Amino acid sequence: MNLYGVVLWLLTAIINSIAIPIIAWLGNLLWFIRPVTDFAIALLKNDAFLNFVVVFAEAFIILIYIALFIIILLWFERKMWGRFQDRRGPMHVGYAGLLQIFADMMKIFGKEDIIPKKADKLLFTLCPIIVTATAFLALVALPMSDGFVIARLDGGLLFVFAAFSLAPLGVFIGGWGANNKYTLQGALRGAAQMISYEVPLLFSVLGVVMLAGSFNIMDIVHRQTIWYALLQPIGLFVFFTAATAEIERPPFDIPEAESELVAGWQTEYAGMKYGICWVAEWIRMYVGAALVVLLFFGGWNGPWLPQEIWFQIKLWIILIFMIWVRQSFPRPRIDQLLNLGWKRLLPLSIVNIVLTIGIVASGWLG
Amino acid sequence: MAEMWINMGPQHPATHGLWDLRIKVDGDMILDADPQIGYIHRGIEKLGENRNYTQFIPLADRTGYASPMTWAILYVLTVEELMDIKVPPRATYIRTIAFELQRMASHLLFVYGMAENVGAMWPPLVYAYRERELLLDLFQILTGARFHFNYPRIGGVKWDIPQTFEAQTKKALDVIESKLKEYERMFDESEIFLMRTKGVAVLRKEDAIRMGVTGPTLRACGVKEDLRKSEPYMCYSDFDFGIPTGKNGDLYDRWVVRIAEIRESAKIVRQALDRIPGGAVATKVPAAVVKSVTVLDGETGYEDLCVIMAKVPKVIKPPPGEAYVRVEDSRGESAMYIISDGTERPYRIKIRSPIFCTLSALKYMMRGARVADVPPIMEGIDILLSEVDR
Amino acid sequence: MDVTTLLIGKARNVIDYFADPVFNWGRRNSIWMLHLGIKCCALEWGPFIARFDAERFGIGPRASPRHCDLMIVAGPITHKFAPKFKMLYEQMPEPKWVIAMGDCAISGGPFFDSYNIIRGVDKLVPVDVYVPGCPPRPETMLDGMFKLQELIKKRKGGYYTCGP
Amino acid sequence: MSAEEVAGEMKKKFPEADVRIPRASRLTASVKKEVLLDVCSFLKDAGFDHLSSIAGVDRAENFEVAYFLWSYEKKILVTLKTAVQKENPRIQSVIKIWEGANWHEREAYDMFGIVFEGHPDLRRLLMPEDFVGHPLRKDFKLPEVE
Repeated sequence: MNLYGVVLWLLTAIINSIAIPIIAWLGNLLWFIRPVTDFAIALLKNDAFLNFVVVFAEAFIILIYIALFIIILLWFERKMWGRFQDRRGPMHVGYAGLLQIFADMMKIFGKEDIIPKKADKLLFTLCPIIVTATAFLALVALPMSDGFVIARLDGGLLFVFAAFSLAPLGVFIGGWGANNKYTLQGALRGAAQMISYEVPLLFSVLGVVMLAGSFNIMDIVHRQTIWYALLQPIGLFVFFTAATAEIERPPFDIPEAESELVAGWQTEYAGMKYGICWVAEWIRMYVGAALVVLLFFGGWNGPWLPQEIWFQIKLWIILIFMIWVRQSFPRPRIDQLLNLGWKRLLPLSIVNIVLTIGIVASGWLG
Repeated sequence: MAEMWINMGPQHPATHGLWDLRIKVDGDMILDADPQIGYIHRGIEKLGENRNYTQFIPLADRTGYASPMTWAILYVLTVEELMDIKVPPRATYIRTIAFELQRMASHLLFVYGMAENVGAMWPPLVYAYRERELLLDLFQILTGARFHFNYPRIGGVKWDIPQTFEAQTKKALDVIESKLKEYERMFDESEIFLMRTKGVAVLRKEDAIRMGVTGPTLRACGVKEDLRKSEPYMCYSDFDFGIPTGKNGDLYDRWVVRIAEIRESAKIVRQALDRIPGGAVATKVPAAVVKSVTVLDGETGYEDLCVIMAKVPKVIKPPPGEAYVRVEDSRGESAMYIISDGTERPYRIKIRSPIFCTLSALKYMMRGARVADVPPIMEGIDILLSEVDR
Repeated sequence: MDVTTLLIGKARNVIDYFADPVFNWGRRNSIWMLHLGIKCCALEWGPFIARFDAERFGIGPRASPRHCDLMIVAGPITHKFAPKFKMLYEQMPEPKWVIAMGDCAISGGPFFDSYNIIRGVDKLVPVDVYVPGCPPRPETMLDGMFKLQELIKKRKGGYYTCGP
Repeated sequence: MSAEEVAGEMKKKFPEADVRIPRASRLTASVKKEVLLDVCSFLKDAGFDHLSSIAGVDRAENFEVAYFLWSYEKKILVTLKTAVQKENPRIQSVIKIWEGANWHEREAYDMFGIVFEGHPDLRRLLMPEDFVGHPLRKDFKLPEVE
């Protein structure tokens, strides 16, 4: 049971009972556009074209969903910060501050766009584009339910990771291109962090992949009769930590560490460029949390409720946990962070792989 | 990566006030540090030479904004030593209470700064401010201002403590002491905080003494030195309190010492509130020449005003001489050196700021540190640029 | 005046008529202030953010001048700092506002006759709102923020001033 | 060792010094600037570890540099004063004895123009580099306020 079926039904209903009759009526009314309408009706009855329309509609829906998601997440996160800090958070813009993020957006749209005189203009402009584009790219292979997925890739997991790990490249060229010492430091830290956390991130997933026997996220979710969080606690821990570092969220927001590097690699970005970077961070947060849900918490599997609702429930629990973590820990130093990555998480993930090989080979799980 | 100089400041999120710490880095390692100060140099010492003795009290408040009360008290203590005035015991007790409350407020500010500079620990940051507000409310009851109180007077204090003050203070102290446990849970049990602070910015005892470091930073190195004990001023000899010291002289010890000092201060305030004697809160300042007090004829209430506003004449002329008085501020030994030439204005006021000396020891603390350590190190000495620049 | 300029002017007026309320609504409800703590008044930001919760109105501190809309000058500007202060102001993207907080920033305050103080920050940068007090209480500061919001509400043609 | 004993030893060693004890545990000494370094190293050896402050004073006929020393063991505060002529004021730096004197001397140089010989890095500390004049001198007048 999922909402995707409903959406699909709605779409076919719209095409069959509204679009086709209207086009046919138009063709009858105006004889000179008759060939065009005939062609359109033929297209709409063609399965291949319909598939294309469906994928396009899906992508559109997911885009809208992500936009809404970020808006609600930002509001929610701010409200939660407020509660953690014994205050109220946004209150006065819209009901309970719900429109706060719109106000921020409007303001950022209207800001002057500064490119520093001595910056490398191309790289400086490219950075927000790369960071945001890769974040959106990861969404392509990220399913929400049996139906809601734009591309059903066999190597979906690898695709997500590939897209996910491109962003620090953007960070690096942006930080270098801004011609500022703080951005350069931030960019170097970003690069170091990327290299050292990519490895444990991928290794920790290998256990899941071995259990499921597939790189396809849909398959992984389908084969989770028991949550992999229970079978792979080490993997979950390593993955969660490494993912937090990968998406540069506090406490691992070392590339943009506010108290020492001003705003890290984002220091020189003004106006819309800063806004885009900002949005990208939250999309990446979505991707990270969604991966945790999909790989370790059974994805959209659950009784009674539609799949999408289950997915959202689990996703928000993970997000709340991430916000909680953000508020609880100070920021480690870069060398300590790298030590943690190479000397703790990497061995742990390797141990996890060995254990999983043992379990799989012994055939306990059938 | 090649070596390069980074300017941390004058505008930088980690600075309290304005200054420019130029650090030479090789990648992430700090090779050299060259602090540039003076960005908020107001010339208080020169201004003091152009104000009369009473007018300088507000300026003394503004010397160090995290602990204005201690600076104002230090100033009046110096002038009193210059003029050899005996202050009534009740006034001394009130001063001591205010002094220690100020120390607590200042150390809570340190908690805030530590949370911010170790890395965006927002909740304790806001909590520290929340608790500091309790103390500011107390000051508001006592003096009428949140800070920059203009409360101590030469020869006493401005007015007596209000009736509700004692009960409210005790309540606030209870709250703060219970919250201190919360802070300790939040910080001391956080593995990352320990990682960030233990063994960082170690200052050896000998270096600290050689560079003139004082206060909690010195005590964290293991030197049991506190002016409240070793040269008791006001009425500190009446109270029973401990001097917390550290062992290693690292960042964590500075944190522990300061948290312990908040507890000790609370202890002192409680004792002082219990034992506070009665009597006047201000004495008549002797041998002063009242030059030009404008009294409007028939203006009612002027006499009352004179009683309330401690009995200080408008113009004070201390005898020629000099005085150097030191107190244990929340940041260390702060001192004032006032030379009088017998006129109504000080001939010279020299302010010894504790952070000024601690800052010059920075290069010993920065040795082997990383860029990310700079904000916690700065906060570890409880930096306050307003005091340094004067 | 030729017809084209006239038409462009008219078109701008029309766009402004619809765009101004929207942009000004956004600007006045999302004021990010520069983290520039100069002196005592900066200490009152803490209660301003913690106890009086400025985030209710979308006001929050940001570290980099490039991200900020508002510079709160919380103390005296010395001759040593003045050039860098101007640079900071220039680094902020348009539209930007300045609040002179406290007596020192307004006129020099208790240090008015000092040899190193610039008497009034309005000698260096344009100031929109003056918040008096030494230091102003956080409530006063909030009031100053509301005054600034009213000021932003009245802003005309704001959309074009920010363009390249 | 009490203040009297320190005073006695100082008198013995530096007969020209004007040593007085204004009150308990306070000691004031005026010395010639030629013997300043000797006096300082003597005091340092006597246990005065802590250089509290260095204050310049613009007296009518000459500059005065006052050193405030504190001993952690003896609990005595020593005020050591020495006079410097106004024309081309130069004095020996005590930075080799108390390293903490560094910034104090830079400040005195900044505020009074007293040159400390042997100071490794004598630059202006508080005022901008291009500032003309020395603010705390008495002949430096505050700007007129309209």
